[in-house]
Amino acid sequence: MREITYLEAIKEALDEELARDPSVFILGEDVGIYGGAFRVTEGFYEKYGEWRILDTPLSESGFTGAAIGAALVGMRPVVEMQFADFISCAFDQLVNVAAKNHYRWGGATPIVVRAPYGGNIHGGAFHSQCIEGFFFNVAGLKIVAPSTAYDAKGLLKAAIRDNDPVIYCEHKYLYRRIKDSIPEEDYVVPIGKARIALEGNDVSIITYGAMVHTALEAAQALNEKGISCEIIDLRTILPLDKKSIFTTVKKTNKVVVLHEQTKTGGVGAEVSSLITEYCFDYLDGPIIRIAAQDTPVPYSAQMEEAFIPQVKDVLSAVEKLIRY
Amino acid sequence: MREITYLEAIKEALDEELARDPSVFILGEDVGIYGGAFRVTEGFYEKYGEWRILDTPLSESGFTGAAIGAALVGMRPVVEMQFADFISCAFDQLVNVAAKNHYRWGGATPIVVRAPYGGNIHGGAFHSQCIEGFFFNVAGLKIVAPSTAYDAKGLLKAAIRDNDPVIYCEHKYLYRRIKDSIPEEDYVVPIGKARIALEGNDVSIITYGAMVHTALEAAQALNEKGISCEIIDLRTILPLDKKSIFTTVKKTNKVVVLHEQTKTGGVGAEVSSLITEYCFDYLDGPIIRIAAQDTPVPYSAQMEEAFIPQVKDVLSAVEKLIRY
Amino acid sequence: MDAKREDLLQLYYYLKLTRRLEDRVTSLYHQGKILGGAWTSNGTEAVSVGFGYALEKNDIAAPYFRDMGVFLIRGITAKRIMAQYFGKKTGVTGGKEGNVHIGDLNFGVIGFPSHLADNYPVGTGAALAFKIRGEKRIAVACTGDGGTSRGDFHEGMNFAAVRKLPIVFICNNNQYAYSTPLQLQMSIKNIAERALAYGMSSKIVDGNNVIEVYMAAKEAYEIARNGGGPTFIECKTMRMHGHSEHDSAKYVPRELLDEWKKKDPILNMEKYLLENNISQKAELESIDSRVKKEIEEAEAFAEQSPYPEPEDGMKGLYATPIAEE
Amino acid sequence: MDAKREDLLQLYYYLKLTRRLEDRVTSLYHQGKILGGAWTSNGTEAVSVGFGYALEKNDIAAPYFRDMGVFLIRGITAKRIMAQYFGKKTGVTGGKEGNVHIGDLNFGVIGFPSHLADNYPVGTGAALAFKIRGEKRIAVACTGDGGTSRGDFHEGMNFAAVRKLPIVFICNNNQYAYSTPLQLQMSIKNIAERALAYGMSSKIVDGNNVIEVYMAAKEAYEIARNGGGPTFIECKTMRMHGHSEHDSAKYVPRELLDEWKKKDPILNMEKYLLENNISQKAELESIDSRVKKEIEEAEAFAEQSPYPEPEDGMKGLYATPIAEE
Ligand SMILES: Cc1ncc(C[n+]2csc(CCOP(=O)(O)OP(=O)(O)O)c2C)c(N)n1
Ligand SMILES: Cc1ncc(C[n+]2csc(CCOP(=O)(O)OP(=O)(O)O)c2C)c(N)n1
Ligand SMILES: [Mg+2]
Ligand SMILES: [Mg+2]
Repeated sequence: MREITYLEAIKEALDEELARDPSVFILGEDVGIYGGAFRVTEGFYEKYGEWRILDTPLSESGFTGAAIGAALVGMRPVVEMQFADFISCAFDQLVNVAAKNHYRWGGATPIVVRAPYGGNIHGGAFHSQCIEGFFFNVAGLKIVAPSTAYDAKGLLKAAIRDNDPVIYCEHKYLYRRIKDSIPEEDYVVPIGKARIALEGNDVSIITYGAMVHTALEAAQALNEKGISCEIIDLRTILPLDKKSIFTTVKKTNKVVVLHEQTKTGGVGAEVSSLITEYCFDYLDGPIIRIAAQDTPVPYSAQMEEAFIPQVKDVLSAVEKLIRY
Repeated sequence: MREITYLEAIKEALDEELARDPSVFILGEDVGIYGGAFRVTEGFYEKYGEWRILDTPLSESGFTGAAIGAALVGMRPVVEMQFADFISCAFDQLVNVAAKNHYRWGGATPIVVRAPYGGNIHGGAFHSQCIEGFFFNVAGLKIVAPSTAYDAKGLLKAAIRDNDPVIYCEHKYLYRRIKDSIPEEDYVVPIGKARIALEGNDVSIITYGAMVHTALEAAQALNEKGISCEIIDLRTILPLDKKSIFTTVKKTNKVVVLHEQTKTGGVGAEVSSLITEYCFDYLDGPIIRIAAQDTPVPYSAQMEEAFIPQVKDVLSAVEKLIRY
Repeated sequence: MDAKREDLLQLYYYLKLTRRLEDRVTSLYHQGKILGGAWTSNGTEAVSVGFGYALEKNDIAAPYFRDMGVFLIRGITAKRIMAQYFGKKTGVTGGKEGNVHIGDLNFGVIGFPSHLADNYPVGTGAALAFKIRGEKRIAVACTGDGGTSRGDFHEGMNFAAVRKLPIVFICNNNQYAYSTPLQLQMSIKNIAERALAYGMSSKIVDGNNVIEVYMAAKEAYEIARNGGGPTFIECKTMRMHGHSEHDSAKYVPRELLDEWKKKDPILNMEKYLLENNISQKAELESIDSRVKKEIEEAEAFAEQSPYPEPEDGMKGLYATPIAEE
Repeated sequence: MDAKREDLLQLYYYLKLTRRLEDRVTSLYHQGKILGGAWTSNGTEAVSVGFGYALEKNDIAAPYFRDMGVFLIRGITAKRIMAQYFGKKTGVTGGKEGNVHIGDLNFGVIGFPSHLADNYPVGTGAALAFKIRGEKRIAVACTGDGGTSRGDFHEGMNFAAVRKLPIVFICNNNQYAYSTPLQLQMSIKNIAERALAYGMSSKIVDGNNVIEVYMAAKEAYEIARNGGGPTFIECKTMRMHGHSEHDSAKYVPRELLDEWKKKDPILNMEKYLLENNISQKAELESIDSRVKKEIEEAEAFAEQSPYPEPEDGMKGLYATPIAEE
């Protein structure tokens, strides 16, 4: 076991998969000589060469399409978006080509698209977006979003070995801020399975990504007040792990859904409506969603803080439910 | 008052706005000499000339971007997507430029994007999609989806006069299948306001687009069994008319949400979760969502029928709620 | 390089097969027997037959929707294609997709996504894979004149050129994108000029001359296969039907059609074979009989095939389904 | 056509203003006073100053992020820009946006969206509006060498060319897209060759010579204004700082920087003005003092300005808010 950061976990997963499987390769802007805008692929170019770590022209649709074509003939490309925000330029290839190939005509498309996403870094509207909403209604894609270094590594390995297109949402804010003890041996975290980040009895907080840490902080404060929260870290957003969601609801009967993505049409809406549809009789109160406000991500620190869900928002939602 | 089809209503709205306001113009593939793939703009080229009815090169991002630029300097462009499915190619311009201009730096962007959408026409995965899910999590856009000829005209006029980017979802299946009596005078249907398509007491069916007609058919059958349905036609999907939604829920206490869009991450999830969050105490049963299955749209008639919600699905959901 | 007699007869066979298949589809469409719409390559068959026939077995095609010749040549049978048009379970995609939305990697054919030029980057990616693995395979991608205005055309071409990938790009320049004539699509005289933006070699060929298309493709494939990088081939031809079979194409000047009719690729080829004593009328007729029979059998097969079950549409979303505990 | 003395001095002033503003931003960034990142146009100022100064009052600019000269020339003050960098309420966008993400239609500047080349179609649309309305205005759009590989570059250029719209496209070819050198971006020698794909005129200019950029832009604007259609202008220059101020740019060969350092656009201009007796040292120094003072005042203004209120971020989503009953 070694302590490594979230970013190092991503790097290790890539490095080990590149070493293990010659069909794995990386492409994107500045991933080669430079080692990536966030230095995730640093040293890979020297180790694996220019044909496995490919600097591309500035053309997200082009290199995502190329990844799709390579995947169709047996490769396992990992595409790096420099920032998740630029995935919008590859939207058509992901949604209409990658997502539909297998269903339409049987073409398995094992690509991974790494999307460094999320706010809290004063990046403004184009360097802070949560992009899962772009793809959440698109059947055929898988979307994962690890919140820990352990999961970051295990989910990335699972994504690379998976035969479907996977959008891997890596939260920039967590890159160097969190660490985990990681086993020496190879492991994967299965796609489609949530985890219990904290066991508890009174209220369930269902969340993912950086907000898991916000939830944990809130839970600790609440614990001191004698309120016991169960935190579900979804890990996979598409498809959702309904079983884990329903299990916690049946246990606590009170639910807060928390995410950094904007509220309207967010993942939280799906989680909430699944619960209402299938666990209605278990609910002892409304399902409260806490999410970013429905605007682009504002730049100034003051506005961004108001935009992104904070611990205090979780506290007041849970307390409201407890009083319910 | 005259009886006109849904398609004619769209055409009339465009024609009248083109005549009324010289800043209105149309651009897209084959909209000029040919009159559009669905003949919506037939005759306009002759009437308004090649600079107000512009045939473009095959380049959705390019001409949507051009519409945005024209809008920023005072025009009111109406973009025609040949099929809604191709809007994926203009995703970046819509989501990152049009939607964010006003918030980011105050640039009002009055564009309308006409998106002929929806299935039931044996068009397969690329000519049948419901595209509202692509944009539903994007703050800054407005999305409307008329279900009647009256609303088709009134909402399109409102969209053209609106100062924000509006995605106008026109359902291809309805084009020539439904008619309405339309007033002679100019009118608009306000964006952001749902309507009650049918008053009733026992169960609310909240829906929009072609599914309004499915709901009406189901309601008639249910009426014969003594079950009274209230049907809410959302008309505007983004932003949702929460007031109308909450009003009907407080009246009937039982809710079915129905749409043609695929289920996971659909508009129905948002509607359902809004209700659970804000009207929990008024609910006498689970909120049942009826939606297309989570796959691309299949081609064969047998599969497509199973894919798209049918009257029988509504009947069984309502009956389940009545028994609840 | 000269084409062998055997190859020439095969080219003739595939031209005929493509024409008769699509002509039959057209009739069936007007009889209401085809599910959805019908798009054909009528008048431009020499393009897909030419570049399709020049492929080696292990090469990969990323076609567009007027490439029926490629599907057939690669080994996707007329039966399966006809069943696809009927929306039958025995169709290429089991009824999940329709008409020309065909793909089957068992025959080296990447599926056609409607979004034009999307297959330019996708084909480029296949070529990239070959390059990474050091395989002597090439990819070919095709789109229409209209498709060359799309961003994906640009991004695919550029990437392939920068990396000198083993791919050949074909453009079926049939003068129109739906109703839109070339001069409303671009202000260049030859689409081949687009290749200049990428420092890519290009070639203009008579798209109604199957031998010319075939030879040009073959040559470009060999260059690509041997590390010489991509070529762009513009095939000048003319769409002789409407955009689809419900389009009467009134916007196309009659004289233009009359003029191009004289240059029909099948008549062209027939004349060539006969005048050069490569074949005789009887032989060509026997090929045609074979083709006719094949199409009749395909139709019968399609007619008799079962429709898919409604539940079939719920299967196959993922290649790796989520494991249930 | 010759530039007037007054114009030359203004060009010099704006070069200096741009350089000093961005240099100060760089220092403040390293002091941790700037919110977020800092990108500058260091070494390439002649591009945005040149094409920005050539605009007429009613023209429209659709810039990219190394176009500080354009913002300043159009009348967006150093004060507002500095406050923007600080994330203050008095910034160009009231704190909603940061640094170079600037737009203000009161000054004919369309906002810069990060997504490179998105402003090529957007600028094209502004030009289309002028054409439709018969106005004698033009648009200018700019992007980097990197941006020319994007689909939106292609689609914007092509549409403008087909419709002969009154727009000029500028490319700031500073040799790198972040760390990616030209040869990994394209296989052409001059980016101007991209224009061939659209039948568009193009010009290559020394991007470190502000007069050359200015004259070329002015000429192209007049052609566009008079119905002659678009021009593409490649400005060859060199990015002298890292991609952003946190990038040490180790990937750029030192010799390359040394070589380009000698061609600094400001020194260039200074030399030109002095050697041709257009100005004297004293005059230039007084311009520089003015610039220094302006920047100092801008910084003080930014420092003293209030931060936005948290609630400000909830406002302004829509231009037409939904009416409440
Ligand atoms: C991105 C995209 N936009 C619109 C369409 C609708 N569409 C189908 S075919 C066609 C015209 C295609 O023209 P061209 O590329 O010249 O091919 P051709 O049909 O002439 O063979 C259009 C606009 C599409 N398929 N893809
Ligand atoms: C579509 C898109 N992808 C990625 C980025 C991230 N990015 C910002 S600047 C840059 C390099 C830009 O190079 P170039 O166009 O040459 O402009 P320069 O920075 O050299 O002025 C990249 C990749 C972006 N802004 N937009
Ligand atoms: Mg064509
Ligand atoms: Mg550059």
